[in-house]
Amino acid sequence: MAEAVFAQFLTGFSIVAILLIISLGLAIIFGVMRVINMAHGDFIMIGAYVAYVLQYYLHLNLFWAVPAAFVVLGLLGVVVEWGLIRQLYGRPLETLLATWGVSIILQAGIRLTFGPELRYVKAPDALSGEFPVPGSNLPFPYFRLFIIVLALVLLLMTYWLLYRTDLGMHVRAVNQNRAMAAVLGIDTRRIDSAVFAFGSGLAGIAGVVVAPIKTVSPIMGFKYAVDSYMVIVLGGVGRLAGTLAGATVIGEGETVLAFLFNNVIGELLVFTMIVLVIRVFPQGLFTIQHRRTENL
Amino acid sequence: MELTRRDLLKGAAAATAGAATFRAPSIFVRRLTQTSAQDNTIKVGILHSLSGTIAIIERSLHNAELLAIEEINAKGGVLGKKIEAIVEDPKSEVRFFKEKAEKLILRDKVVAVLGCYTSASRQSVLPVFEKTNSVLLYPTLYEAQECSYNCFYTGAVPNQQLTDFVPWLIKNVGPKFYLIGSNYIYPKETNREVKALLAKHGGQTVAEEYAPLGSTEFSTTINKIRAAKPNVVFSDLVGDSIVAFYKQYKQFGITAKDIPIATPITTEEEIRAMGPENAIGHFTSFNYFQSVKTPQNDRFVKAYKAKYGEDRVTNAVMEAAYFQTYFLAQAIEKLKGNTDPDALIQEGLPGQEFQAPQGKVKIDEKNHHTWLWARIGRANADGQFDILVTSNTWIRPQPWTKVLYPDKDCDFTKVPKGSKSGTITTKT
Amino acid sequence: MTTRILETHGLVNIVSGHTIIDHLDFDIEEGELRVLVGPNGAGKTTLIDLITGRFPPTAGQILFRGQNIAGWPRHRIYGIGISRKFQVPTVYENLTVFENMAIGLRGHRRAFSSLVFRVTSEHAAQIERILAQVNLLARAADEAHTLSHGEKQWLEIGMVVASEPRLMLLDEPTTGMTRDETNTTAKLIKEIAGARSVMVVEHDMSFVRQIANKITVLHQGQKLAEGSVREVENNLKVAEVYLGREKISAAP
Amino acid sequence: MIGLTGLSRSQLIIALAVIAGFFVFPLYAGAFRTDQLGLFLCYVMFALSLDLIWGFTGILSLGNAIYFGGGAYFIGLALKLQYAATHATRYGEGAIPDFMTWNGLTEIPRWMRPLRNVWFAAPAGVLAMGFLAFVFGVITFKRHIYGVYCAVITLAESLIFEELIIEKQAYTGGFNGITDYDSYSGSLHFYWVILAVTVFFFWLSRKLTTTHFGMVLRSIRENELRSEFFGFEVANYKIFVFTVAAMMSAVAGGLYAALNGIVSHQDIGPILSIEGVIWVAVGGRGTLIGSMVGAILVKGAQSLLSEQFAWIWDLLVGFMFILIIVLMPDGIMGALLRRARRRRAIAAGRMPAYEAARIEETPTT
Repeated sequence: MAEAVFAQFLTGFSIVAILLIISLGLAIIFGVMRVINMAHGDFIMIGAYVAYVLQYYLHLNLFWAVPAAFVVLGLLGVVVEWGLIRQLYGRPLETLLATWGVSIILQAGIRLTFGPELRYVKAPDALSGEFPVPGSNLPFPYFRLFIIVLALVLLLMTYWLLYRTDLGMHVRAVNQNRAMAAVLGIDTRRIDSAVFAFGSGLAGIAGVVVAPIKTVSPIMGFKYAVDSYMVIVLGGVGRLAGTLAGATVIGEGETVLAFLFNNVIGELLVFTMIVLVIRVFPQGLFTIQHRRTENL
Repeated sequence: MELTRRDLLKGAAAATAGAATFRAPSIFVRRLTQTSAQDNTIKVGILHSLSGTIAIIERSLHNAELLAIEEINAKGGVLGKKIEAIVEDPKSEVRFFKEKAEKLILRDKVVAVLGCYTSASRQSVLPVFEKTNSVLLYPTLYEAQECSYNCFYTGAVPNQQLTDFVPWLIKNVGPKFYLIGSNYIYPKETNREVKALLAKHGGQTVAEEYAPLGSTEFSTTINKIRAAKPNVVFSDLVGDSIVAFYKQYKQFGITAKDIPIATPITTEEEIRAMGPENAIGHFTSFNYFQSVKTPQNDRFVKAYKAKYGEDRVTNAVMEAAYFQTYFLAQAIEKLKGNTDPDALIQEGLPGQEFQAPQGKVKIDEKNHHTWLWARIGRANADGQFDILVTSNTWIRPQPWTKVLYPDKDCDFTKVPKGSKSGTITTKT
Repeated sequence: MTTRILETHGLVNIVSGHTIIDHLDFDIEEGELRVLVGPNGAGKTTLIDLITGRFPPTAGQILFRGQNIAGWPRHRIYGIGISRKFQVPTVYENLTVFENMAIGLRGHRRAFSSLVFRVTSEHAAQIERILAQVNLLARAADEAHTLSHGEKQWLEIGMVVASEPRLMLLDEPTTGMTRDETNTTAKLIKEIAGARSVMVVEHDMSFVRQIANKITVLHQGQKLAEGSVREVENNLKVAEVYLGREKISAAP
Repeated sequence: MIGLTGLSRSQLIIALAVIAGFFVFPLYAGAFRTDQLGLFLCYVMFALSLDLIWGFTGILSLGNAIYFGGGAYFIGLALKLQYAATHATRYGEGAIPDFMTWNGLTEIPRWMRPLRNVWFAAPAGVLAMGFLAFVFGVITFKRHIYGVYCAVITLAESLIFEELIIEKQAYTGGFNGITDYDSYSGSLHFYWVILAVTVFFFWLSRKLTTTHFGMVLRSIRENELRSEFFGFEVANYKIFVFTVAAMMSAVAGGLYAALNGIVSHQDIGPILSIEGVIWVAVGGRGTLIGSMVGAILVKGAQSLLSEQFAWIWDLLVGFMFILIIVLMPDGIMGALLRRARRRRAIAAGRMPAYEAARIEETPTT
């Protein structure tokens, strides 16, 4: 039993890592631009299909798909930002609806191209096995370890970009006070484009890494989208720590509850918990205390 | 003004009279029926989701039915008439299934509908077929315990998949079963029967667990399985969940040598989606596998690949979709082109036989279900099944399996003329 | 002897460890027109926020006619007669000017009473009177987003007037206005002030001189000085605070 | 009559003509299209309720299908219990619904028995949904949860209910839902009942939104904070309108269930809510008429396109939707009404205090 609990704890980490990877892109986009990208899940789906295409047609290892998906989705992000989000500037709810339209189109497009069937994406051979967890004889998949490491790397990279570079400073300036940033000569539109592209690219990477452990199909995105909304809303926006906290609470919560009861009850309780937590902390677990602007 | 209102009331009264008798064909139906009758084709509705969550498997049924229609038409059709397929996409949502079924029946006047995959979709359309007295052919294995006058079930019912499978597993693998399924009626019903069979043959249920439909995270479940140390994991997961479960099972280091997964639902299609290396050694019980050695199957597989691509695989559900199309064509032929639903239901379809890829199959004369073969397969490295056991003969379908309901069956031969109920018999 | 309409005792507001209002004792008398000045970050707007219940104070009392209203919900504070204008003019952009005014009208605040409330001709007359006062009568039918910045300021002042408060808190009513508009606003505020107590937060010293009898200078959440315009302008501490920022008497 | 509706003479004539059109439609359209239109009218009512809370008050709820589906489940269960009591089903057992038999129940649970009477179930369902919305409204709006947080909370609530419905299959039919009961499909009378209720709801919504109350709602949408400092207890307004809208949705759902003959978890989940928001956005939010037009247009287009272009119809729907959002920010009716209103304003020189049909741009949530 103790061993099982320990194993559970470990797998919990991998689920947290998956949640972190799938919600990081959304968190950045929402945090800076206040845009809810309803197509986020479908961006993840496209990322998974990038992996599929590289593997199936070009016989390339999954590792290649990570940068490829980042680039492909980054470009797609630029196109969507330029063609749609920018047209709807200052109308956040329309943006939400328009990206829902993007979601419909992406799903239909992929379905028409590859068919509605499930697709197979394989983990790289180097990561396909499992290793005994030190101190016990429980096996743990290398691939999940890879996901945990990758999640940390992406988190640190994003942190570094946002807090240690000039670009990041500009992004944060835009986030704090868009008008002021514009006055100071920051090209806020370029920043928006860059942020949206970066967030979309991260969604692409998420798609690549979930593909070998989950399923790949045109409709795979919705669940990830819902999960990532929950993460960022629970964690609060504007801080990476919030996203991490949200992912941890949901991931470990779901794992522990599923172990104690079952998967169905686990999911129900986690959703209920989210509703209750947001009730107590309407702005999420972590928020920067902005001086609230006059207009809501 | 006065005139208009009177007209309106008159129209309303007429319409009301029509509406009152709608259960029998109403004026609407009659008016619409008149428009199409002397076509040179036989219209058949194809009602499978082409988009949405269920499309991942349901599209293959659609493909198989279109293939069969193409073959029939290539051989000259039915009594010289071509079969015309009218395709609708119900988008994996029950409300669209019902809407599209109504559309096919009422507007397109199809002779019969080939369609549905999930029980939810079948149950949503059955009342439509019963009310309009139309014919549905349903190709999926399902939890049974159902008999509809207007529906013919060409997929397997539990007794055709489980009765031999469970004792065989107990004998050859071990008695301790861990049951895992998706959270809905089919897995729950199937597991009830599995448990009854386990009890009967000296097996044992160590745990029974359900995952939300569409769930793709099974690490917790796998940890639980490891802790429970069963001999067999009996899975009735469906759809995406199958693929995610097998993949993660392997990734967490459990192989078929340690604890094999046994299932009545995982087909070649899912194995293709998970990669053969994740399925090696796991068991499936089905009526049909792509690897079945019959001349009919060779032809079927070749034709399917030629039409839809070399990398395609065939599976049991689409095989049923394929031969049920032939059942329908043969029934119309038998009735000399009469497409009256009552004739089809009472004379055309019952007893119809066909040399299917899996072997010779037959619609039962009484209960609208289909005599099928039982096989146990073990997945191999090519994503195909090595067939370990084949039943000696075709197996009679029991809508109410004898293990749980020794006295129940249904019989449509005893229906009094004009009545559609009272077909379920309980022998005492 | 005059009575005090508003007093604060030991008022403290701390946000994320920063003390915005620091043990402030402050009062306004019945019928008075008071101007509040101070550099950015002095706590002027925060003081209004605390009085109107936007945030609860960390400590201290806010007495309105002797009753402690600290921590009351916003609608109750409005209910006893305190109404405010925001720093950035805050009107309902997609409602017409007339409709904006109608929202401001006193009474019918509860959901059920607003279901049966109708704007009568008396109300309309009242609205038109106030609109005439704020120079917006001609624009009554236009949507508020078509107004200029200054006109929005007037509209919001008009809405606050329509709500018939005992104490009016006007946060920077002249920003974004031309010199002429500012003068008109000064006249308008003096007109309004006759009947009720008004507190105005303002930077523009020429405007302040036009309207003020008594000025309070806030600095770092504390009262730095209080008195007539002249007294304040000659206060050494005040000059020190403003040194290098903006000279309090350097208005054109 | 004119005084009762608050419509101008020409508007009234148009309205009556539209109603008359809907009234006689089934005489010429056939059973399938009539049933379809009946269902569309249920969606129209759902869209109206969404317009009240989103279009007028600015609350974006992605969980309003809870109340639609909830109403549908009450009626579906009632009709199913009735049907089961009198019909031997194709599943063999009589007296209790098939899904109960499957799940090992041998009799209808005591607490569910009152539902056998549909005249009890219908008001009970509407009141229950009203109560539920009231509770959710209190816990959401009293805490000043707005905008995207509100959207995600309601989304979570919706997912919880969908999951519960699937999980408690002994009482709800689970994933398969409730089917196979006597529906009113094909009944002209019932179609007219639906039409009458739709007209009533439209009238009710107009009453709500053209009074001072409606203007306060719009002020809340425009700037919630400003309204609070004008003494409005914004949360109460939101709770009130949220509850009323939920009850309207519940009625719509009940009629839907009675007409459609199926109730499923998909009627309660978030997809229907999002679809509803789309109808309102396409038609033009905050206009009432727009939400109705939007529902019929989108559903109609979906239905017709999927018949014509089974394979690519959703691609078309997606593109159309984006085009409308980008090119017509006020939605179709919003754009039309805005133009008409401009003309009238210019002609009249002056506008009445309360516009007949309001056009909105940017709710601030």
